[in-house]
Amino acid sequence: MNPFLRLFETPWIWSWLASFIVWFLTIMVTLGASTIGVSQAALTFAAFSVIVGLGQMFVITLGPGNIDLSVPATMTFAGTVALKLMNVENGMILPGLLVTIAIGLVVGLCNYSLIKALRIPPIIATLSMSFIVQSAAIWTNRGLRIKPPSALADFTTSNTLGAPNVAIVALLISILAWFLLEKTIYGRWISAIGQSMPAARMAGIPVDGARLATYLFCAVLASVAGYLLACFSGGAALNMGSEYLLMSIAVVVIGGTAVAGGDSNVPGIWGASLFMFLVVSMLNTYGLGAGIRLIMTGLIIISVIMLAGGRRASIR
Amino acid sequence: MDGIQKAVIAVDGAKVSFGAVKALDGVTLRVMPGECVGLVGHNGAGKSTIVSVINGGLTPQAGSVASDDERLERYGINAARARGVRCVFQELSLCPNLSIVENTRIMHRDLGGFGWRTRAQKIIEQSLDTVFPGHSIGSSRAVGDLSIAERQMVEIAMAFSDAGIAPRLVILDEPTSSLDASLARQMLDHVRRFVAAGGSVIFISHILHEILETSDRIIVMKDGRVVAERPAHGFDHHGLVEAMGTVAKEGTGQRLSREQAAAPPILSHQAEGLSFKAHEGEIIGLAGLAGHGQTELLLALHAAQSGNWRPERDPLVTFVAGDRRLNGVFELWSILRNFSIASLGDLSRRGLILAKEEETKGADWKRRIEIRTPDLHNRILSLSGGNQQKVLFARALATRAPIVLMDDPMRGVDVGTKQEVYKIIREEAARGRTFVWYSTEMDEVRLCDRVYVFREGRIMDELAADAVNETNIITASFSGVPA
Amino acid sequence: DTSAKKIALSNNYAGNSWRQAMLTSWEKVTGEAVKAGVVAAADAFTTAENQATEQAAQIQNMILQGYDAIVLNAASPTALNGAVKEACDAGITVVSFDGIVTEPCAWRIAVDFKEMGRSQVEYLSKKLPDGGNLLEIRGLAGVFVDDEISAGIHEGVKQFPQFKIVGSVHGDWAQDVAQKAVAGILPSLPDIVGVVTQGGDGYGAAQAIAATDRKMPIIVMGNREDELRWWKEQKDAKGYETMSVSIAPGVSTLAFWVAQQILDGKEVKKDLVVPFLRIDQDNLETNLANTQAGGVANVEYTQQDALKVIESAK
Amino acid sequence: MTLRLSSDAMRLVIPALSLTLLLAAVFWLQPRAMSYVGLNLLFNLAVPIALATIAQMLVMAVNDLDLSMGTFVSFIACVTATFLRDAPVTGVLILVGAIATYAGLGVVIHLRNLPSIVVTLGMSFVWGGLGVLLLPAPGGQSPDWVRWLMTVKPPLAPMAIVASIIIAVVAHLVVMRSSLGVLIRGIGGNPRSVERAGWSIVAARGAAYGLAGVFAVLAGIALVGLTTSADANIALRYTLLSIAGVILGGGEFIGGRVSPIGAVIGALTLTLAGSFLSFLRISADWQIGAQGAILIIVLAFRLMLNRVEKREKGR
Ligand SMILES: Nc1ncnc2c1ncn2[C@@H]1O[C@H](COP(=O)(O)OP(=O)(O)OP(=O)(O)O)[C@@H](O)[C@H]1O
Ligand SMILES: Nc1ncnc2c1ncn2[C@@H]1O[C@H](COP(=O)(O)OP(=O)(O)OP(=O)(O)O)[C@@H](O)[C@H]1O
Ligand SMILES: O[C@@H]1[C@@H](O)[C@H](O)OC[C@H]1O
Ligand SMILES: [Mg+2]
Ligand SMILES: [Mg+2]
Repeated sequence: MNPFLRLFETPWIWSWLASFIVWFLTIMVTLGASTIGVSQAALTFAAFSVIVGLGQMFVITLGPGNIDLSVPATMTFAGTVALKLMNVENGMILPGLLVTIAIGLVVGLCNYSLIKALRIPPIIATLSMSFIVQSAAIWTNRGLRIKPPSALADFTTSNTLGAPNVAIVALLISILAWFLLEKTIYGRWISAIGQSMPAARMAGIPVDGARLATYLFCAVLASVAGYLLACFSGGAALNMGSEYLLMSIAVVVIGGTAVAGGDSNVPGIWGASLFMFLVVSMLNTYGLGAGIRLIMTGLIIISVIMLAGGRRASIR
Repeated sequence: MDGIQKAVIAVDGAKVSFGAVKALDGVTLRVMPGECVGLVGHNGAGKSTIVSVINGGLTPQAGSVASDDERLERYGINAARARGVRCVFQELSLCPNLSIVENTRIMHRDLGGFGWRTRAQKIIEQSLDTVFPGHSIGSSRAVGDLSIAERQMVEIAMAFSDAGIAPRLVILDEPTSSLDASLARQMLDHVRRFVAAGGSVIFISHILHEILETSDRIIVMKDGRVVAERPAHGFDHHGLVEAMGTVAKEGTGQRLSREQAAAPPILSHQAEGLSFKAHEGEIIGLAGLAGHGQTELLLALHAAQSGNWRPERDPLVTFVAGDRRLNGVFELWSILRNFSIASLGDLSRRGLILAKEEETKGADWKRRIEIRTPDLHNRILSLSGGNQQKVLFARALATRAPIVLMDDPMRGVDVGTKQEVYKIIREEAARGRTFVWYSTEMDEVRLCDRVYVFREGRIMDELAADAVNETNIITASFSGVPA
Repeated sequence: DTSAKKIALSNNYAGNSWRQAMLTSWEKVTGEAVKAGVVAAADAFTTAENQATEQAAQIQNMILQGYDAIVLNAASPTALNGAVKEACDAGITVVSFDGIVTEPCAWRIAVDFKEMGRSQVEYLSKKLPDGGNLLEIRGLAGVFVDDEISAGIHEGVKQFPQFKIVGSVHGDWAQDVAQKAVAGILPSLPDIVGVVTQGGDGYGAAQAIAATDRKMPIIVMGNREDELRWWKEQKDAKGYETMSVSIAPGVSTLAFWVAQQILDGKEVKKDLVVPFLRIDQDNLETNLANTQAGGVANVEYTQQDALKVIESAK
Repeated sequence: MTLRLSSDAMRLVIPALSLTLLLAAVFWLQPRAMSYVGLNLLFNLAVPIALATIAQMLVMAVNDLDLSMGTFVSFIACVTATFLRDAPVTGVLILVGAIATYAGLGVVIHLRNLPSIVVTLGMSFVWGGLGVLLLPAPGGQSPDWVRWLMTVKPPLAPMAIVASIIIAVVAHLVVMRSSLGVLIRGIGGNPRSVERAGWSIVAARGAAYGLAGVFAVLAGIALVGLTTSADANIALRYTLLSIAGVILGGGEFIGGRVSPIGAVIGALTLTLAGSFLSFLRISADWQIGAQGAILIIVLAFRLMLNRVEKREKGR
């Protein structure tokens, strides 16, 4: 088959195609004058969805029923605690980041402990956990918005060679994720677990270890996203993660990752994240009201999946 | 048409290809009322495919299907069922979440209406009682709660059951693979009764003596074609194997008994009944009636030796699954990935997979046990059942684990392949590998150095060396008196 | 005498700084009142998911718990009417504030959200007599407050036709959501002279605009400390001028006193109006100094204040 | 036959026991709840949740998941509070259309082999948008007959209890006893075998979704009867609640293992758990967290009973 046609067999192409079309329609409103602005904004905001989406993707790869609903609460908790700890001092940036990661690890550990100890579906375990984490966030700082250290605020809001710094960070994390999935034993393990847990166990895979690592990874990515988002938007808020519940799931599935597990897809996350931002921007730009905007968003998501779906990508 | 009788089903020149694979290359086959047709062939010969054509699940790209001399243009599942064609598929195909009665409802479309439960119950219980007299399967139990043998019994009974349209042609695709000898006997007896009453049966099995003694006529398939077709008495075991084109090196039978017991055991387990021990280089058989605790012992041995939290650097045990859908294959993956998953530790450095070494090792094993595929990057599901099973074998043997646990792994593997695998097992054992082998086939049990016989979850007896023979095993599995 | 009476606060949402300030004020003021023996208890309850159905269940539980009055910040002005009616039927006094309910048996302490929106455009018309293009940031779609403020803004634009709304996005009263929405639409917008908002979204808008090379328009703020501080920085640096308006979170304490007065047998009109809290260029510093870091500009009420509000409504 | 409970019955015992225990705890904390009025107050909001849970259960029975349940019920609530009251004919047509859309979704999901999670995620935006278009701000009013139905005071047991029993019985008959129910669960268990028996899986999947649509529509109508008005966000939490209810009630995500009676009990349990918490008077900061904790406790209880059951079975 010719390489161009083969491109259309890849599961991620549809999300990219969709976001390109939406991007094009958006910039055409100003006949291209807004190209750079729109592109930079899209990259910036897609970056956060990419980071949480990657974590969610690893979890979804673990197979049916695996989903982490504690992502928003974890983002909020990590953001609020880190900003409170750093207290606007540049010297505290690193300790802040370390605490952020520690929070991710703790939440991930709690999530998996619940799943394992209570043998409950992850969707319920992480939902329960998210309530507790959200309470912890309220308890630690009662919704006060503390500013980020100036160096961090500058870093997260500026560009390097025209590319937003947060997008560069997201890209680096994506490369790491791709590498983990495609090149390491761990990647094979989680894909195997996602296809059949009993078979994975009988093949000698340390199933619990791999699943725990995955929930840890997801929670750490969520907390890092919370840390970056809090710095980027000038302070942490108690509701700052709420958008990212549906978002983290949507970018994974629109990006072409198999919802039934076992088959994940890093480039698709980028396509889907850009798409999710651009479609709202486009509809805003065309001045459509909230109702119409929601309906269009939904229909576009369904159209993308209709185009991309139906053919199960054969993976090697 | 030469006789007075009309063929129940006549397939003429059926051709089916899946991409480049010619699964059927012009197969002509007819089944007359009152006969049992045995269908044999190596793995991937096209047996299951012709079954799909006959039961209407697959429309051949060329050729025709006729029934009672009437050429059927729009032949499909419902047309087949209406003509009394029933099928027991190679893989289990009931709904595990439903009760036996509810499964009966699903299988018989026109059973509906008020009070269907009572009717369905009567139908299936009657059939179970007829095919497997003395069975103890309650029809309100969920299929998922049944043992694998019980499920197969229910499927067979389901195919022979009558809910308005009487079964005329029952296709049995490896129906005895999970049944022990006595249950298989009951089924074969029923097949004879059914045929004697004018019914027709297509019987597919890799257990050749079953075919030889049960069929009236035997059809041998090879690479999508019928290569021989004769009355059953025209074949003997050897002739059949020759016709299939597999060079069956007759097993050397019993191994020379060696001085293993002197060495310290490398694996031991206190199960109920006698305690289990394994020594280096031994082939240990787990025998007894199907589903009496053999698989459980294997799972327990595996669980005790493998870590769920951290990867084992030098795993002591590896496992060959029997129920490959459940705990064998990874369906989304290629053959190569399915093969290498258990030995990734050796195929990687610091967690990074060495792709070249993976390919080399895969190619090596493909050659060694002859996995029939043009390319190891094809999906595992493109292989026939038997070839999938070979991949699982290769997976386990390619590890460094000194102990191989095998859960009735030869289900659906053809005779030629079996002989090859037996040879490999013997070689590996000679090199010091230990095999713990659960098998439902007596021929395989006889290959073992030592055999534990199970009954009702306990080890009842231990047989060694010359004592490993059919009489002793059967005596132990039924009498249940520990030695 | 209300010393044996028990009052409950039913709150639908605690996820932003405004709500947290509201709860803090409640705790502070009612805590003292309980200590002083004015009432027997004043417990606060918040639902987890900001949903009318959940809050209706909460109110029903309060009925079972035997509270004498329920002070209510409602998730929906109408969807709780069933539960509120049940409470009234059980003899319980219901006082709603901020998020008010329409059930006639309940009292309402309302802010004129429409006027809050309209006054923003009026302010802009004074600063920018020539008018120009405006960007509107709305709250959470489908919520009463959002609709009211937005309606007020559009009324204002009708009144001052030199202004034109060229873009409208939903910022959900959250800085980060507002920032994202504004950043997405901004590249496609013509020049804008002003941003009309609902509170909790001004700082996000400022950040999104600052990331481009546009001239900073007049962004109406919403009394959040981060908004006020940003305004102060801009004011000191280049004399930036704007105003800020929102409802004071301390109205919860007014509602508490009103409920207490009703329990005490006082005649109180069903509809009370409180002024919104507005901050201007000249009183920015004082307000900023009185606002907790990361909090919201606030006014708390005493029993006396409440009596004054009740009297003036007669 | 020994006196061993079937796995279906066992699936029920555990949720029923959790509910009983929780109810005992609530009565102990708040004796006032132990009355006709008290029970109604405790459980009336569980009625729409129970209906939504049954709807979700039907989708889960065919191995799918409906992430649009909350927005769909909200949309139906908006229709009920507007059209169904002001223009009943149009209102009924819209509701029928909504059910048909659900059935259509099932068909499309099957034919194009789409992941239900994504399609329903997309639909959740669509229903949400339609809801916002219908009611940009909260409002509308419940039709009188609906209000009457939801506030009726039957003798002996309060409406909430009677309604829950009716829902459980009807759902049980449809899902567990009827041929259609067997077919739907069969698809969840092993679609291939159902297909090989000559059934049209597309039609059955469509029927499962359509039936889910019917129950979800009833949920929306019942909800408006209780709240008297609607808005586009009114039932968003039903998505997760309904999933949790199915699981609490002994259902599973895949394999067609569901229990309608269990699902209703699960919905009642979830509602009751909320009341239990508010009777405990937990500090405001931790009220949200306590909801998580109670879910965990109820599920831990389920596990404990499961263990006991396993041990029983083992011998
Ligand atoms: N759906 C399919 N797609 C691709 N190839 C197929 C498909 N079905 C069958 N084949 C191929 O057709 C050939 C015949 O397969 P078939 O299952 O009929 O063999 P079989 O005789 O039943 O073998 P076995 O004894 O292993 O069951 C095989 O080579 C197989 O790879
Ligand atoms: N999805 C698929 N893609 C490609 N080939 C397939 C697929 N499914 C089945 N086949 C082919 O169909 C054939 C039949 O497979 P089946 O599982 O019935 O095995 P079988 O032929 O009975 O094998 P065995 O006797 O070895 O168990 C196989 O040879 C396989 O190559
Ligand atoms: O209740 C509302 C609060 O949540 C929002 O943030 O600001 C406006 C208030 O009316
Ligand atoms: Mg076959
Ligand atoms: Mg086979």
